[in-house]
Amino acid sequence: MSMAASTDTQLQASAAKPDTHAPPPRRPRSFPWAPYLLSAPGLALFAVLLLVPLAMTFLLSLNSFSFYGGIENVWQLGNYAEIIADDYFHEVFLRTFRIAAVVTILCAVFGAPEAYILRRMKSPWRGLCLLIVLGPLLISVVSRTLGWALLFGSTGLVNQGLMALGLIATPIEFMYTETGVIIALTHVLVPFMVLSVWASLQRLDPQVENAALSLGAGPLTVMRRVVLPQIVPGILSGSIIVFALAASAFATPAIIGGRRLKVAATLAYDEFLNTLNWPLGATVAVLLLIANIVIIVGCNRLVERRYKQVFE
Amino acid sequence: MTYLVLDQLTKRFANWTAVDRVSLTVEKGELISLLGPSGCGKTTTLQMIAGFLDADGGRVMLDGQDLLAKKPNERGLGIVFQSYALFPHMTAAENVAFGLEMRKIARADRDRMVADALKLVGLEQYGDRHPRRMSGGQQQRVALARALVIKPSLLLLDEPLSNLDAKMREEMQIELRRIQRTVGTTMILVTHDQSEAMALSDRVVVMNKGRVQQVASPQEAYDRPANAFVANFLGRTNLLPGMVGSGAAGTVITVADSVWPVSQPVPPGPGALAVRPEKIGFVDAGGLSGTVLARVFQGTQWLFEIETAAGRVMVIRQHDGSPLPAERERVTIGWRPQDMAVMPADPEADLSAREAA
Amino acid sequence: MTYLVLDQLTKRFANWTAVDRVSLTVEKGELISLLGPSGCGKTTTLQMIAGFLDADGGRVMLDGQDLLAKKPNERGLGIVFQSYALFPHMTAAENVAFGLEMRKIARADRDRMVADALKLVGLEQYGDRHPRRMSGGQQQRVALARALVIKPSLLLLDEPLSNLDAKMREEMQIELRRIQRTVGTTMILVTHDQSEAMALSDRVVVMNKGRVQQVASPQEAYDRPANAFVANFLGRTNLLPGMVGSGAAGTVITVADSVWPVSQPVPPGPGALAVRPEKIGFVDAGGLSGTVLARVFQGTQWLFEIETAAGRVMVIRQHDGSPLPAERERVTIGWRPQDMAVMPADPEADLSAREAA
Amino acid sequence: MNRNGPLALIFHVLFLGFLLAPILIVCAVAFTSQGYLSLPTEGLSLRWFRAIGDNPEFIRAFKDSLLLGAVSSTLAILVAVPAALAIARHQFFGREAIQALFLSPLMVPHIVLGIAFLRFFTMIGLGGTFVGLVLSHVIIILPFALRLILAASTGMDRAVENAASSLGASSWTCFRRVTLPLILPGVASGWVLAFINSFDEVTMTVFIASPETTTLPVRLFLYIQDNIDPLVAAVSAVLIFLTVAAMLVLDRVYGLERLLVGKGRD
Amino acid sequence: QTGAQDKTLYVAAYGGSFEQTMRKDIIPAFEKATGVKVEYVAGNSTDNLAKLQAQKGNQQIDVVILDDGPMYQAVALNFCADLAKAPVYDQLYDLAKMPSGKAINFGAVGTGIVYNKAYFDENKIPAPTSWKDIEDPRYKKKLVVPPINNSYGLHALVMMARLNGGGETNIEPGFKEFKDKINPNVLAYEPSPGKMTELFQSNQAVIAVWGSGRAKALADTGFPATFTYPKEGGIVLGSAACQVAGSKNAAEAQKFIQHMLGVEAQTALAVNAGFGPVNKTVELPAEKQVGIPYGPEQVGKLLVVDWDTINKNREAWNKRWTREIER
Ligand SMILES: Nc1ncnc2c1ncn2[C@@H]1O[C@H](COP(=O)(O)OP(=O)(O)OP(=O)(O)O)[C@@H](O)[C@H]1O
Ligand SMILES: Nc1ncnc2c1ncn2[C@@H]1O[C@H](COP(=O)(O)OP(=O)(O)OP(=O)(O)O)[C@@H](O)[C@H]1O
Ligand SMILES: [Mg+2]
Ligand SMILES: [Mg+2]
Repeated sequence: MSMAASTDTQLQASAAKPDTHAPPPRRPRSFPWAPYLLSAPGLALFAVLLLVPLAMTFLLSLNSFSFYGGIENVWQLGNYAEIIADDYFHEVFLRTFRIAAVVTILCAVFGAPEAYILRRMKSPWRGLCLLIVLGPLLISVVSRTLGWALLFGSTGLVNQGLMALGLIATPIEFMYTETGVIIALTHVLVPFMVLSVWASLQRLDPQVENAALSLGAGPLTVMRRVVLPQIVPGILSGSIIVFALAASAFATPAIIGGRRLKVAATLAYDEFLNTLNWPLGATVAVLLLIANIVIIVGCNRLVERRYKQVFE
Repeated sequence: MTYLVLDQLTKRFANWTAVDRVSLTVEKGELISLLGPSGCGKTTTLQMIAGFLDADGGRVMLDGQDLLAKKPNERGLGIVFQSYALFPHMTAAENVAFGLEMRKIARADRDRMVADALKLVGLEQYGDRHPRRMSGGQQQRVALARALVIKPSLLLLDEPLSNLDAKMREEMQIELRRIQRTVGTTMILVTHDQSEAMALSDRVVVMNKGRVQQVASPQEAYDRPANAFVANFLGRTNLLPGMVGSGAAGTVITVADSVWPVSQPVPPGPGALAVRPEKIGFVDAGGLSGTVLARVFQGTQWLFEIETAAGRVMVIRQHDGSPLPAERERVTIGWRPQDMAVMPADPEADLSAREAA
Repeated sequence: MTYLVLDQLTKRFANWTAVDRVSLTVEKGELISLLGPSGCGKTTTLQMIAGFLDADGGRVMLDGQDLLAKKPNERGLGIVFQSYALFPHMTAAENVAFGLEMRKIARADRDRMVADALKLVGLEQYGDRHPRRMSGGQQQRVALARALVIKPSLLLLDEPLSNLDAKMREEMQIELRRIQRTVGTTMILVTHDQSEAMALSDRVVVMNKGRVQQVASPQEAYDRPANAFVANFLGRTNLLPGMVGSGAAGTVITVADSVWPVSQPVPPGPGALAVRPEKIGFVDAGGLSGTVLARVFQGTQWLFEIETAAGRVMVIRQHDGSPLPAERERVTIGWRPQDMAVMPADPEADLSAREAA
Repeated sequence: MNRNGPLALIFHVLFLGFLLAPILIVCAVAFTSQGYLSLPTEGLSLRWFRAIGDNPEFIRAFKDSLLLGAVSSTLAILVAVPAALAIARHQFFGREAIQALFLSPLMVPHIVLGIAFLRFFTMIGLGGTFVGLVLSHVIIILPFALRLILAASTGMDRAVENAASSLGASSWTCFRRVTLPLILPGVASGWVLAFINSFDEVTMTVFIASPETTTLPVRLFLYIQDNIDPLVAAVSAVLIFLTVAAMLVLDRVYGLERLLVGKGRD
Repeated sequence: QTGAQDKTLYVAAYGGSFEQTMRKDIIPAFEKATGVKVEYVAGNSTDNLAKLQAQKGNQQIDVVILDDGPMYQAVALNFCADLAKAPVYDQLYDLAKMPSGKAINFGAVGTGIVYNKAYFDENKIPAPTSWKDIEDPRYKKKLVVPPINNSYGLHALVMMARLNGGGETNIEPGFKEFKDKINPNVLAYEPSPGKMTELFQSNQAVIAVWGSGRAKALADTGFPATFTYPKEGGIVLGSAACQVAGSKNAAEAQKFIQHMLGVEAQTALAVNAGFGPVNKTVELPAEKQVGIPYGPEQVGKLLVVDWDTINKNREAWNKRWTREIER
């Protein structure tokens, strides 16, 4: 045995010498099919059921419309030109993304800590509270906003209470204001943030937080420096959902904001249903989609690069 | 000067008592090792001191103050976790710097201290690598550097060197010892490596099933174990059955074909003779005879297993070039009477050991 | 019978070569240890054999077949991961049963085998505990049981015993050896514990910086290291500077106040004398004189540091009760000429060690 | 386990209060004895709950909604899980494009999708069918499922999966026995979100639903065409009650914690 | 007759109380008489018009019922087929007939003012009598007007133009009035009837421009809402039906429309849904007449608007409205 071993050593040493700098044979890498196969079902479904309708919508946006003639099969960019030239549309789009951005930030600021707090709760409470968080999603937007109106309307409980206490003289405007839309949207969308942060919190090793504590970090610092960076994927997912939903939300802005606070979705709705000017509505939708994708993919890429470590 | 006091510290998980009324007093600047079989509650004890687990009973006093009342981040301890618990999203250097940032050390000082700490653990070139891209031992060293760099007055080390090779391990041991001496850090070290515990610690605490078995200096615990559990746990011991009786020169114990004088007062009748393998030598005559069953090379020493009429006996001889018997050779083994201990036969040695705590 | 062949296996991470043209031949039923400093590429090598990392170059043949072409789950290997990699959502028993389920073992057999495996690692009472609720050592033992229970023909063990105490460790070593003998399992063991490697393995592979330094039987690697790196890595060595010259009885080397006969052909001039600490004894005269700087108790042995005119010398003596010098005592040390090696002075020993590979 | 400090608990209570306030108000309104929306000031009444029983089409629509939600969210999960795994752990050409495609339904106002689907389905003969309804819902809820599963599976410890395959598990078994249980909290919450969104969708469904299969929200939407009355609140209250009951049953049978938190964790 | 047995007629019309009436009182009789099965596709006017446009060339709907404004549009876009001649058409008021001859108004409501009587009494405000009363500053943020893509809103705009010296052909004064005088009072431009009721019920709105039918529905819940025709006159708003062009069941569709114009159907619609009958031969008991435009003299008092002019300008008005008034 030991003889064999020593000869082996010798062989090894002498064999290694000559080709010290010869590169080892490279192994050819086969094309990575796996990710494509994995996403194939989804891609097929989307290609047929989403891309075709979206393409139809895009083509629609190139058509023209007149009240008596209806949709005319001409191909032109007039609708785009109209939107780009008209500052009414600029205002609507700007408002849309302003609201979406503020809502996203609010949801992240309140939703992420809530998910973290939930995770640290004891067993029966945790499930219960998680359920409560899902609550807003369970009632239809109509009754939800009804609740808001009853609470925050000029004659609502909050305003009446505040006035009774003498804190305010006139009711605080909530209905038909941007603030109202933002609060109501935050209310509906924050569960998405909580759930998605929750999903990524599950992976965290509690000992890592302990390590930070032991190094003298206060609870807030632990959250900011240790927990937060690790749950970036969750916050990102939540933000993307919230932003996209807020930017394309229809019901809440329509009911709480009313017609004077138009956003892109209510604008498209109007064009589609009230004036039947589908080409213009489709143009609004296409522009909204493009703007959304640019913003979201941009942020996604930025965040994934910034937190590369966490995403591997 | 008493620095850290554990008083009847207890932890129960559901119906499982992981730590059972552990009491211990640690002097300032002392290095204490916690020793014990896997699952005996060492990590749990440290986690309670650090404040990550709530104690179910007992107190912890640090420097006269009740530690359990403080939040973990205010206890100011340094900890090396058994599972490392590195921040996965930070580089090695950022991991090490974290504690310093918390202490608001100026940027320049911090960078220097981080570089020093990484150098200390031999990772000066790995500062900007993330934990996921490091080997097990490298991660462990980052964890060590992270705890050392903040120069805590109390340092809890949970198997800090388990993934390091002997060379690195020894260097780290020397470093720990140096820090303990120069900075005056009090350290509690959990280790499964007895020679590490022996070499490093001022005192060792031997635990079993959540209870403290013995607290003593290494040599004392080794040479005068409080009970059979400690004797067995700290290095190997041969326990040979024999018969205690009275010979011409006083009390003697007869083990198979050999007779040994007994100096302790032991009642006559069945007894057991305990002798550590490294105290046994090969003699020409006047000892226990047997056959070499196996000889195993262990680096600096050889381990022999000898089949005798009193059972298998383990013998350790230094690998110092002196001639040693081969396998299947017939030999006679012997030891000096003062190196052996005689106790009455006790079939339930382990059980009694638990009760003794 | 050649079983496993690694041929020029290479792995690069970005610009870092973690494993550099490693070649190795393993016989069926052999137990091979991978030894080397932390971060030298041991884990990476195992991961490539197992198929979790794609090799950047080279081949792996198992039983004559190209292993790299197979999917990991078809390779039929058993692995103990350095980080355990237990399934967190399964109990210990479920973890162990997993591999058996994959092999479609009938329920009753499976339960029995799982119980046996858990018993083997001393966790028979912990079957229905989840990993999160287990101590580090317990988790490691579950990982070991999980790999052993499927009785793989090739077993890769990445520091499988690093978190176990000496007793448990020894039991596990004996178990591994037994399984290797009875089942005929071929094993590749990564360990940082040299005595473990020495005790268990048929051959050791010493690695450094991704390259193989020596492949040999433990004793051979220890006694006849291929280069200074191996000599240094496998246990401690004293390297004493001296002057080679010719004396009355042939070539001699003079180290401070002592003179030693040299049997190897060494050119006269500055040289170095290498001798392992455990080969050095305390003699009355005719050796190197010095003062005891420190003596450290290490369980079965004592470590001395002696200050001599030729530098510090480490000496290991067995803790066998024989009288040993105290600190600050003046002593003379000596060794047998056949236990020492003489080499020409080489200021860049470490560098040359790298080049030698 | 770390506990929450008092500040955290205050935050938590305020947060839940914020979420619950409008819901509680709505539930309270459901008990009014008045014929119109008002907080019950003079006496509670169950008349609006009885009114639900008088509207059998609500019950039918509720069943349709349940079926639609269950079928479409399950389909969405089946498609989303592999896609999420591909995106989470592979770097491949077109990854971002695929991700954007999967997310795009979130970004188009539902009215536009509704019209587009109606035109498309009419074209291919799926108009007014349940299949069409399911497919369109799968499309719009898939992003929710996908993003949540993505959040759960990025950064998952690969070593565990390696361990499984080393023990002989095929990719499928490895996924079923190891990966899936580990990302289960994400999958479960993804399903729940998808279900709720499908269950709640009205803007698009109005166009795709047929007289034979109409969902509850569409029914409600049509019901309130000329008059909102407390029936809407009563329906919401019943929905909330049913959800809580379903969750409790689920908790008993399977364990909510285990589903949303994962097995063997604390 | 055997052939008709398994025929299904798709009728698209409003949801809500109208649907109830249709399902209870009108459809069963038709089914019994003809043996045709009727499927009711509920949806509001705009949704149903959109469905017609989406399914153009492959229509699934046979009969569509829309407000008169959208119906003009549907006719203009060629979604409607010519009405077949039938004796029942001779019994109708003139205002029932739409110029194109492709659609027919089967019921009429009037646009006027709705107010919360309890609030007015409590605050001792006299009941509104004129269109101009909605400019009263006491209603600051308490007035609701539907937008002009809704018939009620359009009526209000036209009315304001007429009162200030303009009219359909000169809409400028109407916009000016809205911009300067009405806008400050407006809480919301709310098209949805449901939302409108909610605003009343939660006391956020106390006065609105609205239709008689809607007001009746609101009052029927017990809410103290009162409807009034201003002294300048209410405006008639018709609900129209037409046979969808390309329908596979054209004959049955025509029969259905004729059925809706019959005396029983007209009575049921009047009593249960508040639609003023267009069939002269319908006679309502006095107590059922409340809130319904009924009889030649009441119906005659209602004003009509010129849809042809309006539709020509509608796009421009809409644009102007969203940019000037609703901003
Ligand atoms: N993903 C990675 N990316 C870049 N470098 C890596 C990566 N993984 C490992 N390395 C580097 O490759 C080298 C070899 O790592 P490996 O884990 O094989 O070491 P090891 O011999 O197992 O060490 P240890 O005894 O500490 O476990 C190390 O220097 C490590 O930092
Ligand atoms: N969360 C828990 N729930 C239940 N039992 C637990 C939990 N954590 C630990 N235990 C049990 O408590 C005992 C003590 O665990 P501890 O981690 O303190 O052991 P240890 O001495 O550190 O062991 P090791 O040397 O293996 O790390 C073990 O038996 C373990 O199974
Ligand atoms: Mg431990
Ligand atoms: Mg390793």
